[in-house]
This record gives sequence, structure tokens and C-alpha cells, in this order.
Amino acid sequence: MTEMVVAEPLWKIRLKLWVRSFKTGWELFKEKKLALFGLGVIIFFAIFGLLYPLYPMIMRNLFWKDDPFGYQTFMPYDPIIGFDPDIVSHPSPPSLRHPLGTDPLGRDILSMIMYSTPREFVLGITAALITVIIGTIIGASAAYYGGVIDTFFMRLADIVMLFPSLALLMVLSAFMELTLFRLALIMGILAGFGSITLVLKAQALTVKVRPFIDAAKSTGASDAYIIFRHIIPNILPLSFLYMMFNVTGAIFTEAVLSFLGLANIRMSWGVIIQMAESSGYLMGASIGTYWWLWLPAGVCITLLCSSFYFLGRGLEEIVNPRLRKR
Amino acid sequence: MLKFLGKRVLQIVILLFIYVTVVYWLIEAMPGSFVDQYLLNPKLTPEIRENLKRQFGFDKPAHIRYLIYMKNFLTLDLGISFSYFPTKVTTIIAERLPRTVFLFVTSTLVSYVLGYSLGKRAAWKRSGILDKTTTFVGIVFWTIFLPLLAIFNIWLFGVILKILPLNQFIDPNLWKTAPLSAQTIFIRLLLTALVFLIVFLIALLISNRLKTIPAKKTMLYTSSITTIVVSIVIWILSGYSIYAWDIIKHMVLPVLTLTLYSFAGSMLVMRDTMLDVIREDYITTAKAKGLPDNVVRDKHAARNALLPLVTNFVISLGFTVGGGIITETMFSWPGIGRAYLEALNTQDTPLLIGLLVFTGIFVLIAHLVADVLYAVLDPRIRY
Amino acid sequence: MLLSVRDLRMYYRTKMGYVKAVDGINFDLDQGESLGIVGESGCGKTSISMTILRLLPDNAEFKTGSVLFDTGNGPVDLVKLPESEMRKYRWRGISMIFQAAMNSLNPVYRVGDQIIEAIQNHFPDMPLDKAREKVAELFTLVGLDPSRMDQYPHQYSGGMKQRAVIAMALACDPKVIIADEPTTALDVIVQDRILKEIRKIQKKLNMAMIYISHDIAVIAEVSDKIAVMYAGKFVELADAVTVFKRPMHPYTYGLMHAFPSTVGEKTELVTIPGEPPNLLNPPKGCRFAPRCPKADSVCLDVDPKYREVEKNHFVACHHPVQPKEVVRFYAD
Amino acid sequence: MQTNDVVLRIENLRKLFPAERKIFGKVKLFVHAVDDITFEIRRKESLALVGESGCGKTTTGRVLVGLEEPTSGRIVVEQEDVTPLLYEDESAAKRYVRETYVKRFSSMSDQQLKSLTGIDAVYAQRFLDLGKNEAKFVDEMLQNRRERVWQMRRRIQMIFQDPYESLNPRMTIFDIVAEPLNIHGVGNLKEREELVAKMLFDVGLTPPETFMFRFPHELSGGQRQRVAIARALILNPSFVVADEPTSMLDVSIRTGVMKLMMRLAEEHQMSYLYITHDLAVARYMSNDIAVMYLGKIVERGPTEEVLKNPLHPYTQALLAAVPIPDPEMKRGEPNIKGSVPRPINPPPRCRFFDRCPYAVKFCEDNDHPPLKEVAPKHFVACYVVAGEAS
Repeated sequence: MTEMVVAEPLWKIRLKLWVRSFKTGWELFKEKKLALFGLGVIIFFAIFGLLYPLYPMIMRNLFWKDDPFGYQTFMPYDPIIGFDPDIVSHPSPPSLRHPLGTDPLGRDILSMIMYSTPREFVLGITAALITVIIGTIIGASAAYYGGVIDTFFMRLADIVMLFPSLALLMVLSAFMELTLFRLALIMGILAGFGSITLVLKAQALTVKVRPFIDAAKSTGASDAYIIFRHIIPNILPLSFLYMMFNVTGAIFTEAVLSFLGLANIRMSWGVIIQMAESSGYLMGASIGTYWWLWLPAGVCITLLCSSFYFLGRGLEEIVNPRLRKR
Repeated sequence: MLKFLGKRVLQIVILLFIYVTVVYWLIEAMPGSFVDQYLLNPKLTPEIRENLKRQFGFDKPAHIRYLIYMKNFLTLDLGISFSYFPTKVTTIIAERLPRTVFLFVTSTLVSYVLGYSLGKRAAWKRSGILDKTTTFVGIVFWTIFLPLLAIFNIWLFGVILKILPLNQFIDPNLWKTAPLSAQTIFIRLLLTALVFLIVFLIALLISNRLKTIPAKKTMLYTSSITTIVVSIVIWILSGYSIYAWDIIKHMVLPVLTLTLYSFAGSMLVMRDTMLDVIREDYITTAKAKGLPDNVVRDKHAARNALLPLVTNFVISLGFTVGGGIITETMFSWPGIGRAYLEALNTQDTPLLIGLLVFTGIFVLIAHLVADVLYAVLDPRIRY
Repeated sequence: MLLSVRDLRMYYRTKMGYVKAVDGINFDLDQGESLGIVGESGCGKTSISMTILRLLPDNAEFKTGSVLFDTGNGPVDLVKLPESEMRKYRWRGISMIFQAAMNSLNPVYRVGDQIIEAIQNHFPDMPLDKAREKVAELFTLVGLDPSRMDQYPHQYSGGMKQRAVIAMALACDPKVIIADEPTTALDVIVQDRILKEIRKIQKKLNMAMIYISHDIAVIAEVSDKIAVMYAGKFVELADAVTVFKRPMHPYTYGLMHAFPSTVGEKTELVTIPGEPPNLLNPPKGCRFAPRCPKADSVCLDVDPKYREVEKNHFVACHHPVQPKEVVRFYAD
Repeated sequence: MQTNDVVLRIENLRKLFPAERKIFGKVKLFVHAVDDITFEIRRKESLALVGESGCGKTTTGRVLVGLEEPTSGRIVVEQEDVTPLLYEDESAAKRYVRETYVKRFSSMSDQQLKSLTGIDAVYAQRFLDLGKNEAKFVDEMLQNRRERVWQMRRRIQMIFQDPYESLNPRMTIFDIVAEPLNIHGVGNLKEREELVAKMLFDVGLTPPETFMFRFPHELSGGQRQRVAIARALILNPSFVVADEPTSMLDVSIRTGVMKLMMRLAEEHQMSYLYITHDLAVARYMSNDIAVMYLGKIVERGPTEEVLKNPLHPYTQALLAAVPIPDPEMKRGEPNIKGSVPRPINPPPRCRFFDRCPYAVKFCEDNDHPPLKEVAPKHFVACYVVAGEAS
């Protein structure tokens, strides 16, 4: 009996376990129709964004076969410098050449939207990842150590939460050029020290008092071991969940900042709407006439934001046992 | 309780000072300043330049200005605006604040009442049709791009249906001949609402003492309806009713937009907490007592699920400013949010600081109110 | 018969199939009688009371059976009543003392008001001061100071809450009280007092009671009849002394010998091997067979009938333990 | 009887918790969770610590495994004073050594030092060997503190009450059982696997490979508690604190776990402290029993003796209150008043005074009675029983 040896190497078993838990998770997830819908939309947008390079190529081949200006230099479907000289007045309504019409500068709206999509993903996910990493580590440590460390981070969170984040970002926009990456970084850090630490700390506190922490402690585990091996794995599902919600927040905020013309981003969905607003197409009775200037981009923002939110809610019901159905 | 409140107030004051300091230095550190725009003018003589600098306080070093600011802050003086020179910042806020507050209090109240009643019903019949639709619609509105919603509402109600004015606070043509300023009428409207609220609260207090449920209901309904009727009559008799109506008409769209945008927040919180509460043993006990379903839901479950909603309410106040900037821009509503955007564009430092500080105070007071509300709602909490 | 349960079946629907929590339960209860249901966690004992009162979660599915309750003018079948009718019998006909009394009082209302709520719900004409008098009486009855009725639950100690819950159960003069683990979270001395209190009140008011517990010693103290439950079924039902002195089902036998006692000789404790079955797909045949030392091929194949072996002694076993027989459970 | 047979000795252990939170100023109100208790456990023997919730029995266990710092008192494990190791803070450990040894020893003559007994004798000898150099002595007591804390953690392990909460739901059974090996760096992966498999086999989870890579939620309560036992024993400790390990298990499972514990204790030559509220379980699990009330041990003695012949009025009441699984057996009425108060700054008299049916004036005027041997090895803390008051 002493020759008890496990047949397979450990990593293989762990991989299998991981796959299995993923499968059970998927089984539960499948039930949530809204979350599935969210996931579907996200996948759609991901493909949509990745396909962008194809779009100008195909369109150019379709409508600019005979190349009056020279293919290589002139890019009519470029989202930033593109211009369609064949159409007399811009903005032009949707047509075969421009499925979603053109903007006042004569650029193709669909091309702008497609071009922006991967950027929205990068921005949202980067910001959310930063937020969650900061929030998880601070939340877990504050809960575990308590005392001064806890008080410091909680008061810090109080102050951060006191700042209206949009107003703060607006002020920051005066300091620096809010490029996509910088914006993601700032939003990530601001949110990470804010309310998410409170939520994750509360969760970590419930983990901290559970006896398996005591068991590890009484065996001589170090603080770092307990935080990283016991507390964080137990709050990680919740962190992941908040990541989904934070993606929504980040994309939304970027769109608003761009819409107000305060971010230095060359092209994004918010910028498209801002373009319409700043050139006066959202004023008064003409709103409905030029719907293609704002509706597609607005719908994209809304769809992507709500998809991440739906996904988060679906995951929440899996992760958070109190919401689970009996 | 008093001891706790004292401690909390002290905490808030400390927090506020840190906040003001951070805000001050942040804004102070912004590159460029209001005066720079004038100083660029080559025609100005050195004396005038010096004068200008002195006038706006730029002759002193930053830390001195900070101390002066803090001293003034203690006397509730937020300085003088640059772009509206020489109007005081407090005056500007006082003018703008009622509009913003009215907009937000109305929409927040409506969305919380809506969220509360939808949320509790959705949770009670989990996975029912109501639950599914409200959750879906709620989340779509909750995550909608706010400007899109505003544009859409303007388009639908203003352009297509033509039943509501597109934007602005008032209709300038109507007010050319008005005997009173819009602000006065507006304040009076606010006062009416306040009176109504007070009457309602008193009625609520009295009805709590009444013994039977029908008596309670009659008390509440009669008092509410009487106040509404009386106030409408008074307004009509005063002859200002067309002006008041104009203001109200202009308010509908922004309030609608904000309500649609925010009701899901409270609804989802309510739903989730309700789901939690429903599992508690005292709910089973209440059912076992033979109480009708709606009594168990409203009296036992919803009452206990109310607490997190209060927290949510306070947090949502923090977003007022953010939402305010967008909504007020979209509807050309001259409130705090618009003032903030303008101040940022003109680099009106004192106004900018003033507005940020003011919102900070606003949120902190809300925190305090939430603490008190908590104690009222939950007998277990005795500070 | 005051309460007569026949072939009661209630299953929980889950993704993996049905959990057969209550699977063919039969018993009768008379005025002034007390029945103890003893069983291990997850055997479905709490589900019985929830099925009788029809307080089931959404995923519960009532299958068959009847719960005949004598209202005074003829028995009614509780399972067939419409919900609005059923509500009248809750608390007034059958009330409950819940497991975890700590949580069965709503924290935001005064204890007295919660009892008054129950009274006024069933007697809407009773004025408030009358109801308060009644609550004061009940408080005295269960040994609580009536002046405490205007306090909130969190101001009560564990034992006091338990007493308040008992007072609440008595509020509408029910004919039957179901006590589900009424003393589980309490310390022995408090438990002893509460049990005695309940017993005293029951005798005084001549009520019928159903005790549900996992603790065989507690059940022994308070019941006239004892039903032993295993995996959704009653395996044995008889009067208390018989169950203890001459258990016929091997499970009951094992249980009796697995329970340590502070008195008498220190005997070897029996270990019943294995674990209770999963109610999702319980073993074919007798559900105890895989753990039973007496099991043979019949037991593994055929579900034994629940039958009256002697007068008033019901057993569901193919090979009941004979008097003087010693069953050997293999250890560990 | 040899003294080195004693595995664990607790002397005057006291643990106070502040009852109020204060930011400034001194805390004046304390919960006396454990108040001056003394006992010892010999090799291969076991002591059951019995009492109602809040009597301090769990706190005692938690101090032993280093989850709480003692307020005062001395804990000796296998002839080594481990108290300095229980303080997180080095200066607190230093203060302890000064208070307990240096102060006392330096005021004694060599003769007196040599005449000391027990654990004191060992340290007195060290003190003399070091030429009565106080600083050196303190240094020696604290040398390799980290290392020794480490060692101590290996020697004393704990089994927790709740099998559902004491295993990390995100770890596999292998990870849970191997965790102590991991923390102490025992063996390589292969060896750990073998050790864990053997341990799982020992606790009756066979065949081990079917259990090793499951998660706790896939196991039943009894199986989980077996895993918890495996985790506690894998480092081969000399002493285990078992905090109500069977109270949440069903009867048909419980005896299996109880028997397993006793068998393993025997096999591993291990002593244990069994914390329980259930006198009947204590009867089966221990040689000796100590009854606690409000942080004090009120009665201690061989288990059977105490249960047959309880002397302290509290023990009597407790025994009378235990329901008996026999409907024909009639038991006595617990002769006791009121309910358990919270031990916040208790008055200096017998802790049981307010509830005692035999209380006399003498009890009120004097301190809490000391434990007195009234029968061989049977100790009681009661003036009336000891015959000092009537």
C-alpha cells in the first residue's frame, strides 16, 4: 500500500480539473440567456473589429475599380483622412457606396465605426484589468491586515469616491493629452482605488474569518501565502465579475469624454458623435434628418456596454451563490 | 446617537478639508490660467498687466493663495469668478443650484420609486415575465450612451411628436413680458414641492399612528390630493401659472431622460437584495403565519431589502455631477453641470474649484443623511 | 384523527433529475399526542413539515398523497385546498416553531408586533389592545417578561428568542404545532428548560405536536411516538419506548447504539458504515441496504413495504431485527 | 511518574479581549475569555475541555496553536517553554521572558535556583550556566525565534469544528492535505504525493487517488472531516487540538470519525485536547475531563469519575440537563438559576456565585475558589464542596 503513486503528472491533472470546472461553469452559464446574448454581441464586435482591414479593400475594389487618383495614395475609406470626391454634398445618407453614409468631412461612417471597435476593446479591458488588479490586492490586504493599512486605503477610497470621476477626468484632460492608453490607465487606477476596494474588501473579510485561514495560519503560513493562496483565489470570481462591469464603465466614460471633445483620441465612437454635434447636426429639428451621424455609433456604444453588463450579470449569478437559484 | 453623529461630522469635516486641498492644488496645477488670455494681448501696458494680476490674485505665490482660499472657505466664501467678474462664485452656484437640484431630485425620486417597486416585484416572481423584461430593459437603459438617449428623446418628443420643447430652461419669447424673473418663479415652484413633501411626511407620520390599514390609506391619499389641488388653485389664481407651466414643460424631457437612465440602478440593487432577503427564515415564518403574499412581500421582504438601496442612493448622488454635465449640455439646461463645463473651458479657476468643492459637500452631507436613515430603518443599528 | 398523512410524496426538481425528499410518508396524529421524527441531515424531515404547510420553494413538486386535517367539522385535505383557503389553516390550524429561531423573527419589527400581526391576520376584528393582552399572556406562558414585547429581536438572547418564537407559534391557538429542531443551536441547560417548557404547555393546552430533530436524545425526551426517517422514507414508527427498547429496523438499531450517553455503562459505540444515499438517484430496493449488515439480494432488489409488524409498530424492512438479536455492524 | 512524560502543560493561562473599542485612552472593560487556567496532558493521553458556548474552551485551543496571543501565563510543550513563540511581537516575547524568568531568578540565590522543580529547574540551570547574565539569558531564550516558531507550528495542529468551512473550496483535497508539507517545505512533489496518499488511506478515504483531486464540495461532511484530520496529522504533530470535530456530523457518521481519531492518536503516539460541549462525546474521547465555566476550570478529573460523581454544582447541572436517549430514564432537574452572563470584568468572587444553589456568604466574600483535589486526581473549584465553607 505504501507504493501509492499517482499515475499522471500533476500539471495534467490540474489542467483536466481546470477544464472540468470550466465546463461546469459553462453549463450554468448556458442557462442565462441574457448573458449568452451579451457574449454573442461581444464576439460579434470582436470579429467585426478584426475584419476592419478587409472593409476598405473590398469597398475600393467594388466602387473605385478605375482608379482616377491612384490606388496607392488615395484612400477613400480611410476612417481619418478618407474623403469621397464623387459625392457632391457631405454628410451623405446611407448608400451602396457608404452603407452608413458619410460624415460632414466626407468620411465613411462604417469605416470609422469598424476602425474604432478594437480600440474600444483595448481601452475597456485594459482599464478594467488595472482596476481589478489594484482592487483585488488592496481589498485582500486591507481585509487581512486590518488596522492602519485598512484605515488608510478605506479613507483613500472615500476621497477618491468623493471626486466625481467624469469631472476629474475633465480636469485631467487639461493637464495632458488623454490618449487612449493614458485614459485607460487613469480610469483603471482611479476606479481601482475607489469603490471596488470596498466591495472586494467586504468579500475578503468574509473569507478571512473562515476556519481554513486559521488552519493555514496555525500551520505557520506566511501572510503573503495566505493572501495569495487563500484569500485572493476566493475573491477572484468576484473580481472577474467586477471587471466586466468596469469594462462597461470605461467604454462609457471614454465615449462621454470624446463626445465632450476632451479626450485626445483620433477616432472612437464617441468622436463620431462629437463630430455630428460640433458641426451642428444635432441641433433642433434636423436631428432626425441626419440620423446616421449619431445613431449607429450610439447604438454600438450602448450594445457593447450592455453586453459586458449582461455578461457580468450572468456571471454574477454563477459566482455569487446568494443570487443563485435554489 | 449624538456621540456618533458628532464623530461622523468630525470625520466629514476632516475628509472635506483633504478634499478641498486636493481639489485646490489639482486645479491650481492646471497649465495656463485665465489671465494668460489677457496677457497675450501686446497692447496692454505693464501697469495694466500688474493690475490685472493683482485683481485676480496672481501676484501672490500659490501657497499664499491657498491659505487665503482656505481662510475664505471657512467663512463659506468661495471667491470671485473670473469669467463672470466680479460675481461671487457662491452667487453663481446659488443661481444654478436650484435648477440642477430640482432636475435631479425629481428624476432620482421617480427612478427610485420605480426601481423599488419594479425590483421587489421582479424578485418576488423570479424568472417571471416581469423579471425578465424589466431586467433586460433596465440594463439596456442603464448602459445606454446617455447622449444617445437624450438625442433620441428630443427627436421623438420634440421633433416627431412635437409635444415638448426641445431644450432650454425657458421659452425666451414668452418670458419677454413676464412680470417676474424665471428664477423667482422657479424658486416658488421649488417651495411648492417642498411644502408638498412636508405635508406628505406629516401625513405619513400621522397615518402610522392610525390603527387600521384603510384609515392609513385614506389619510395619505386625501392629504396628498388636497395639497396638490390647493397648490394648483393658488398657482392659477396668482396668474403666474403659464410661466410655471413653461418651466415644467421644459423640465419633462431632461427628467424623463435621467429617470430612464438611472432607474435600473436602484431596480437591480433592490432585486438582488430582495432575492437575498426572500431566503431568510423570517419570510418563511411570515408565510407560515398565513399572511397574504403581498403583505409578506411588502411588509417583510421589501422593508428589509431597503437598506442597501439607501447606500445606493447616496452613491448615485456622487454621479449626479457626471450625469448632470451630459444632460445639461444636451438640453441646454443652465445648471451646475453646464457651469462646470463652461468654467473648464474658460479656465475660471475659482468657479471650477467652487463647483467641485460644492459637490463634495453635497455628497458628504448625503453620507451623513444615509447614516441617520440607516439608524431609522434598521433598529439593530444604534450608534 | 386530528392529522392524518397518507402516502405523501414531494420531489425537488433539479437539473440532474428529481430529489426524492419526501417519498411516501404515512402517519396519524391525535389530539394531545406528540410525534417525534428523527433523521439525519438531508433525509427530508424538514421537507415534510413544509409540504404539510405548503410552504415549498418554486422547484418543489408535489406528487401524490393527502394531508387530512380535522377542522372540527369534518376533515379537509390540505393539499387540495386553494391557496387562499390554505392560508386560513396556516398558523391557526397548524403552526410552526422553526429551526434557527434566531432568524425566524424579522429584525426590523418589535417582537410583540410580529405576534400581533399573526393574531390580527386571523382575527381581524380583534382590537389592538386585546391582541396586546393576548401577547402578554403568551409571554407569561412561555416564561418571558411581558414588558419585553416592545423590544426588537436583537435585544433578546438566544434562549429568549426561542421562547418568543414559541409564544408566536401559540398565538392563534393552533391544534398542531410542528417544532423543527427547536433547540439545536442552544446550550444544554437552556435546551433543557425550553424542552420542558414546550412539553408543559403542550400538556396544559392538550395540543398535538410534531418534533423534528436529528438528536435522538431530544426526541426521546419529548415524544410519545417516534418515527425514524431515512432517505425520504419512514423506516420505523412506534411508541417511544418500543423504538428505544426493541428497534426492528437495522438502521434504528444502529442509531440507538451509535449514540453516546452520559449514563449507564460505557458501551462500545456502533459505527454504521458508508454514507446516507444521494436522494437524486437512491439505490433500487431498500435504501439502507448498501449500509445494512443484514441485507441480502432481496433487499438490494425490492423496496420493502412499510407495514405494521406488531400492533402500532410500523417497519419497512425485509428482515426486521428480532428480540434479543444482536446486529453486528462492521466497524470503520 | 516522570515529568517529561507531560506533552503539554498550561499554567495560569489568561486571555482577555477588550470589550470596548477605543481609539484614545485605555480600554477598561475586558472580556475574561480564559481566566487563569492550569492543566497538563501526558503523552498518549487526552483531555476533554467541556463547557457551554462562550466559556472560553475554544479560545484556549486557539491560544495553543498560536491563533491568539496569551495575555499572561505559561505554555510548556515537551519540556520547552513555547510562550515566547506565541507572541507575534519580539518585544512582547522579551518582556515575557524578563517577567517570568529573569526577574525571579536574579533575586534568588544559587541554592534557591537549584532547588526549583519542573520546567523552572531547566531554565534555572541555563541561567546558572550563563553565569547569571541576564541579557545573555534573554537572548538565548529568544534565539532562533523564527525557526522555533516554525518548529512549534509543526508540533501542534488543530482540527476545526465546521467541515464545510475549514477546507478552502478552491483547493483540491491534495492541495489541502499537502498544504502543511508545502509550507514547511517537506519533500519534493513526488514524496508529497506519496505522503498525502498514505495519509488519505489512513483516514479511511480509500482508494486515495479517487479523492485526491476532488474538491471539498464533492465530499460529504464526514469525508471532509476526515480530510481535515489528514491535514492536521500529516506533519506528525505530537499534539492536536480538536475543536468539536464531530459536533456538526450526523450520528451515523460521527462514531466513525470519533473512532478514527482515537485510533490515529494511538498509532501516532499523539496526545490531544478535545474541545466539546457534549459530555457524552467527551466520555468516549478522553481520559480526563475539565469543565469550564466563564473562563475558569471548575472541575477536573478522570472522565468516568467526574461523570459518575460530579462535585461542582455547575457540572451537576450540566449533567442533569443532558438529554438521555432513553425514554424510560428519568433524569434530575438541573439545579441552577439564571443564564450565563458575559464575563466582562467579573467581580472578584466565585464565577458561579450568581447561579449557584449552594452559594453562601463565604463564597461572596472570597475570590474565585482555587482547584482543590478532593478525591484522587479529582479537582474541584468550590469552597462548599471542598468543605471550606458551609
